[in-house]
Amino acid sequence: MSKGSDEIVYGLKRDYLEKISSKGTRIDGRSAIEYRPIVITPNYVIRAEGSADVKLGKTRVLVGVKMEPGEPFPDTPNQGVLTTNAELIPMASPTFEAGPPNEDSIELARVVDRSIRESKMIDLEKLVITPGEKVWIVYVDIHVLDYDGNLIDASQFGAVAALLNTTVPGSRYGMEDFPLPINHVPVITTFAKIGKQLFVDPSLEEEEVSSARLSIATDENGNIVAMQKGLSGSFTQEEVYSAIDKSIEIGKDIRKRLFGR
Amino acid sequence: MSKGSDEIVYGLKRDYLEKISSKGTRIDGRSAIEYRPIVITPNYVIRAEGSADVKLGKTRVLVGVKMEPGEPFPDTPNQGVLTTNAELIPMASPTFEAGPPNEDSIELARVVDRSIRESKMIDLEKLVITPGEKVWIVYVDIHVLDYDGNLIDASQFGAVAALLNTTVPGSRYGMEDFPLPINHVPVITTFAKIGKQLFVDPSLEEEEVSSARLSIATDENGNIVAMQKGLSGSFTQEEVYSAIDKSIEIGKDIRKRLFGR
Amino acid sequence: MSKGSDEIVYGLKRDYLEKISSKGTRIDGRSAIEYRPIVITPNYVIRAEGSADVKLGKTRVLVGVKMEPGEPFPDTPNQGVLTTNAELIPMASPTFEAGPPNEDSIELARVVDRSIRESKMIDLEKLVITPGEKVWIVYVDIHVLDYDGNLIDASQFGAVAALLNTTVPGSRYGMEDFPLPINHVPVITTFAKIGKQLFVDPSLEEEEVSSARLSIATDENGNIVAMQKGLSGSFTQEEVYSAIDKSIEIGKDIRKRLFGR
Amino acid sequence: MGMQSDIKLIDENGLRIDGRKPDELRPIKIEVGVLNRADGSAYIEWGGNKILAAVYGPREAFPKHTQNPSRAIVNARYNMAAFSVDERKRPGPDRRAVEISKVISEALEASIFVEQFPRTSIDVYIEVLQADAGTRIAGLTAASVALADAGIPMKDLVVGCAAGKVDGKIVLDLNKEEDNYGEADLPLAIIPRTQEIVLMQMDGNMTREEVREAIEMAKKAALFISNLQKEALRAKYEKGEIQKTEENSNEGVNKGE
Amino acid sequence: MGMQSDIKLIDENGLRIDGRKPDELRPIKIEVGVLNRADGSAYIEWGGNKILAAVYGPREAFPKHTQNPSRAIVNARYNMAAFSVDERKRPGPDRRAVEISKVISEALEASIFVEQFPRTSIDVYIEVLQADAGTRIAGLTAASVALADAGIPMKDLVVGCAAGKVDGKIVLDLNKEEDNYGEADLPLAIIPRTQEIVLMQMDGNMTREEVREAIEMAKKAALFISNLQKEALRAKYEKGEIQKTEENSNEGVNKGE
Amino acid sequence: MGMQSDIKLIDENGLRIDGRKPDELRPIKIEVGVLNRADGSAYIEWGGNKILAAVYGPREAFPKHTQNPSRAIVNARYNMAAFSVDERKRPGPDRRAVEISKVISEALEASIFVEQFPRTSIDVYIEVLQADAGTRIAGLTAASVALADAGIPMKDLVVGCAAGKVDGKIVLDLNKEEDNYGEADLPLAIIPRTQEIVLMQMDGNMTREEVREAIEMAKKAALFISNLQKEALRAKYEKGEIQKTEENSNEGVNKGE
Repeated sequence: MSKGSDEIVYGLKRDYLEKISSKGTRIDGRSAIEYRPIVITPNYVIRAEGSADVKLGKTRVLVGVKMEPGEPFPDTPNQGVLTTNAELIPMASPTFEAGPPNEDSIELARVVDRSIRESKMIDLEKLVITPGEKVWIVYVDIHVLDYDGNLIDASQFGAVAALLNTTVPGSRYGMEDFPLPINHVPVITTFAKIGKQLFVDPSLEEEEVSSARLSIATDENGNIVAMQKGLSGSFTQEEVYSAIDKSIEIGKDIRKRLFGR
Repeated sequence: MSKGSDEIVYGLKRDYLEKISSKGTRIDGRSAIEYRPIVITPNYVIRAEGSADVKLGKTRVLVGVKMEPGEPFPDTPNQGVLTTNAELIPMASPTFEAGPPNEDSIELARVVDRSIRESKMIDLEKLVITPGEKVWIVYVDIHVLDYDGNLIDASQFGAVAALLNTTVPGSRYGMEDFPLPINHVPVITTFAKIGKQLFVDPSLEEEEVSSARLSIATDENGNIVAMQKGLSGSFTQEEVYSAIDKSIEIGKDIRKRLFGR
Repeated sequence: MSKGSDEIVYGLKRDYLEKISSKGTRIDGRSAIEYRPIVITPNYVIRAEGSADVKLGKTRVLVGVKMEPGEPFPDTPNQGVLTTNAELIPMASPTFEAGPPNEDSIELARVVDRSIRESKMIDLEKLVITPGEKVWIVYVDIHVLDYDGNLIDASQFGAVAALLNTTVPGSRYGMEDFPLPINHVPVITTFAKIGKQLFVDPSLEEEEVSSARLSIATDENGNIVAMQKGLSGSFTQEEVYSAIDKSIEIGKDIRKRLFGR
Repeated sequence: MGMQSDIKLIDENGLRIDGRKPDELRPIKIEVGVLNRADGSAYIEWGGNKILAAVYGPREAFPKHTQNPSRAIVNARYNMAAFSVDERKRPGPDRRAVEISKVISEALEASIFVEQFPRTSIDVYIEVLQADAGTRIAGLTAASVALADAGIPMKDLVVGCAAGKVDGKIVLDLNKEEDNYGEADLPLAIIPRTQEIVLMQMDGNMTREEVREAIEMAKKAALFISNLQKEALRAKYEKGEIQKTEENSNEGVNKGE
Repeated sequence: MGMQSDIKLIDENGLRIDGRKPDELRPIKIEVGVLNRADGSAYIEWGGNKILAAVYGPREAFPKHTQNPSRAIVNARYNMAAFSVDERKRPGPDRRAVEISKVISEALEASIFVEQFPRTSIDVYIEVLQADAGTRIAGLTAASVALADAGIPMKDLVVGCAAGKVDGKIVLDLNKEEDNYGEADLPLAIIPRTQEIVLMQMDGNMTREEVREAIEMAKKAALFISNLQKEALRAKYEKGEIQKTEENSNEGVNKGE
Repeated sequence: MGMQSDIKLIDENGLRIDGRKPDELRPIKIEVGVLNRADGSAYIEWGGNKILAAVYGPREAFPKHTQNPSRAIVNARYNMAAFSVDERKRPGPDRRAVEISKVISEALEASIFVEQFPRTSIDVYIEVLQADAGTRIAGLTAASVALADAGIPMKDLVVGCAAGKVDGKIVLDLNKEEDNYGEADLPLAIIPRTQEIVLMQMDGNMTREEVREAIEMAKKAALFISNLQKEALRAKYEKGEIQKTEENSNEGVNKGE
């Protein structure tokens, strides 16, 4: 979104960042595969069935999980329903506008959703109340509070942390409470391409000069469960393979460090 | 909404109105607590279950009540449902635009709604058809036809007059017709602040130069059931107390004069 | 929609077309009551219950019919439901915009719908599954692909062709498949007025200079089942009578030629 | 058109369900200048219809890209109040209202000298407060009067009427039952001076002879209603002159300057 | 207000359901400058409420036709996160949120020197992350601090509190149960320096004496909360000075240029 | 991905449910210049998919604030006709369509010399008339041809193919059953000249070796399809030359001037 900024300053910044990145250096001193500090506060919102406040550097995302009984999809009568939504509220950035989800927030929600869905993180079959009629709907709401880059990873970590802390509120509906049944723990790692280099966890100023983005979700078996390439630049095959290998390693580390799994 | 008008003319007008108002004088010769002529025609729309055409000076509002069976709210299974809507249609003013309700029409509807709801005007418990399943929905629709100031009072008077004349159309659904059960008769009185003076029932040109607005709904016991301060000006505590006292008196008079109660 | 085009070129074009039309001549050499070549490909979309691809000169419209069980209207509990929708997608013309239906697409859909509904083309009473509860909904979707004038006739021919080829997909819901029951075959003929002359099947450049439009739907008995005058010009009574007479003749020819009826 | 019923809409004496003869109009009353804020306005009662029309403009068209450099655009907006019909109508335009707004806009534009007001819009608001059958024509007829009240230059006042087919007979100005259970409805509007047709729609089923008969009947009635329009305008200006005089004399007294 | 229940909201000792005395506030905590992108921000915990406020501006108002040539426009947007309440709230503004946004905008504008910034907008975003009762006043109180943090010139920091009636008694700062089952609620906001009232709403049922008592009680509490606002701003600037120094010294080390 | 079923998707001979070998494409047919109004257009049949693509532009971007002073913006709009799928799709973009439109826009932009057309938009419309699996890649492949037909300068024609995992095996170009009941899908698009990847998504579950195998397989197929694109363009220009001559000779005969 360089449009609004001064084109000349932007050009100088890009030149500078491309120059240092060609040596593998980042403006904040991190290594190419180093995340900014991550601080997760689970159960931040006690009214939610599960929640997590995520600070990833200066990016901040709050994810809440609500659960309500509802109808299953006709083609999966014996499964609960997962629905993921992201709000890029104007509080978080001067470039975000109020209004219904746009392509950015929809992509964000769908990429996070796929990592959860395709890894089969939640055991949806244990969320049936009356087969074919009534199941638990799992609402994952991503509320972006402060945007300093890499919303995908921050949101996905938040969603995972919130789901891991979610209690199904059965008692509210005359049943019993129970912890949300979890099978797997997916982790997304996002790479930005600046010049010819790939860097994980891009900050906003890195995003602004990057040509392409690659997000890879892995599970605890080191399998790939979702990928999403973004922006109008391109990747070579080798870059993709290298990013995949790194994402498996980084995923393991993040999974252990943040989620103890 | 002075923006569109000529700033200089507006300034002169404001100076003039503030000058005369400092002496307690109004441009149309009314006293500070005097309403413009009020003409209410009940049952204006025979297709509605109740209706009233209200002329308040040159302001004109038509309020219609429709009633349909529907579901109660989960937390009030043994009560009918009241829902109030206001349309500031572009017919009524060059500044009104077609489209979904905006903040002005929403505030108008909600203030009128609160006066009815909080005074417990309608005996909602008598509007149950099948407890927990089916109740009467009372739709109060405010249709503003000509805007010359003080829409809140004109709309509220219209809503009250329409509800007092409403017949629940039971026969249309195989039950019996009966008059809408009424417990109380709330009346709203709105004050505008010009300079340091408060005037009831502001006309449009008074509204245009007023800094703040205060609407007070009272019931026949002289109790306060709703208040709403509007605009970006302020009131002193004494002004508020004085307005409350006046609203109780004026409310009594209006209630008797318009509704015979 | 001449607004966007060069006003002078437009004026010259109109003068030229009005001049030749005063002699009954058309820019593409057709007679006043001659359609452009019509090519209909039925069952173009096999996923639809019925469909037809219509080429009318350079205009192209694809119509698909989908059928799903649903609720009848309360006032016609023993009839299926017909619902017609038109999408003027931006692919078809530089003047079409993405978004919800506008007045042009709504008029198009409603005129086509009326020709089908008022001619009683579909035997809606044979589309009841459970009386008062469940009936077949017939969705006619008009997808305009290339706009070179006379969308009404192209769309109506497409709708008729698609419905004539529609199979009710009973087997998908545990019933039996059967052909959509057809009683009548309505045909719309549209006239454009240029200067003082009427021409059938106007091309886009004819539409651009025409002052008024008249669409007449007739059935196989030579009766009139729907009419719609369009644009801000006018017709004399004699012009209308003449158009009606021609539409009956042309309707017969089209009905035979395109639908074999 | 054409919901089935056993209702007999025309009796043995050839009279209709509301007692009218086949070519008889419902009562019509027109008032001019009934609103204060609008540049022009009119109110019509036509049978059970109660309809207001208001005109704003010519005023600068907004947003800018809608402006036409060579003429005014005419935007009519037909709207039904939520309580105007038996079953509450959700506020906001439905598909029917959008289509009616379009054909009314076009019919009004046919009579307005739009070339005199480039880049402007002439906005016409029609509010159906109580609906019987025939609201589009009644609204259009009132709108045309409101345009005159607003001083918009026109060739003539557009005016309309509907005719249709009920129990096999061509009748004028269908009421609600006739509209619901009849066999055809044909709303028509003309420019009286030239008798040109500027609005015509039809749905139902009629032979070509019946259509001709219906058009003739509706046109004849429209010409009659045209006189009601003009009388209403005359009445307004006569009353207006008197009122203006009164207001002037009041001004000194009440405004207390 | 006034859902029926058998819950006793005030006990025999005059204490409320959460143990507070009638004129006792819930715990309040305010932090300043909690967000990075916004021009100013504040966070408030008030009882069970967790609310963020952020300010952008003054910046050019967009779209252009919203600009006021003589002053800034103040747009507050009150929004509840989907998960902030017991039953999930569908994202996007409902009618309640629209009304609250309006009264907050007006209250904030009362204190801002809007004439200094013609053609601009001052955009205030209030996000309710967890809702207890009293979110509008808590949000407004935080928003005012965020405006100060953004350096917007104001007469004073707008501040508010609610009072109401519960079990027949006037009490301060209703909690969720009191809001649901009590008899009246009166949210109030003032400009402390002049004690002028800039926001006031009320629903329920009170005598005029009770209304006066409630206004007095809420005003007194607002003046107390005003000090919390100012302390929070002071703490930020003191901490800010320290942090800035640290950051400067870090810069050379980390950026590795 | 991954609805459960007992369907055997690969038989004992290693053949797929539609008889294809693991690395075999479905039949593909591309036509160029199939629409009259668009600046460029193409039609693709790919298995059971029937998809049209049209291009308008470069044209002045509207509304103005979307203009980029240094380059064209590329807006692809992927849309499914209501009748293109088994269960009728409500008209208008759903969330899936919005995401697909975004990744297609980005992939096309990667190849377009956008700097040559500042302040403009290049609008690409993809209409799925009949949907089998793989519509996004088929639509993108057609869109790229339509861009060429519109004369938009590009590095090369973007082209794509999907590969995935079915019954434990990596296979090319999943059909509908394989997409519904298979284990992974990986749509991929490249710029053939440089073999750079401009679109890649994946969902399901694959080891890193399987992902590599899928990418290799999809890339290889894309290079093959790239030739079909170019042949189609060639055919158009050859046919175009002939038709143009014919049209010219017809003109004198039919237009009767």
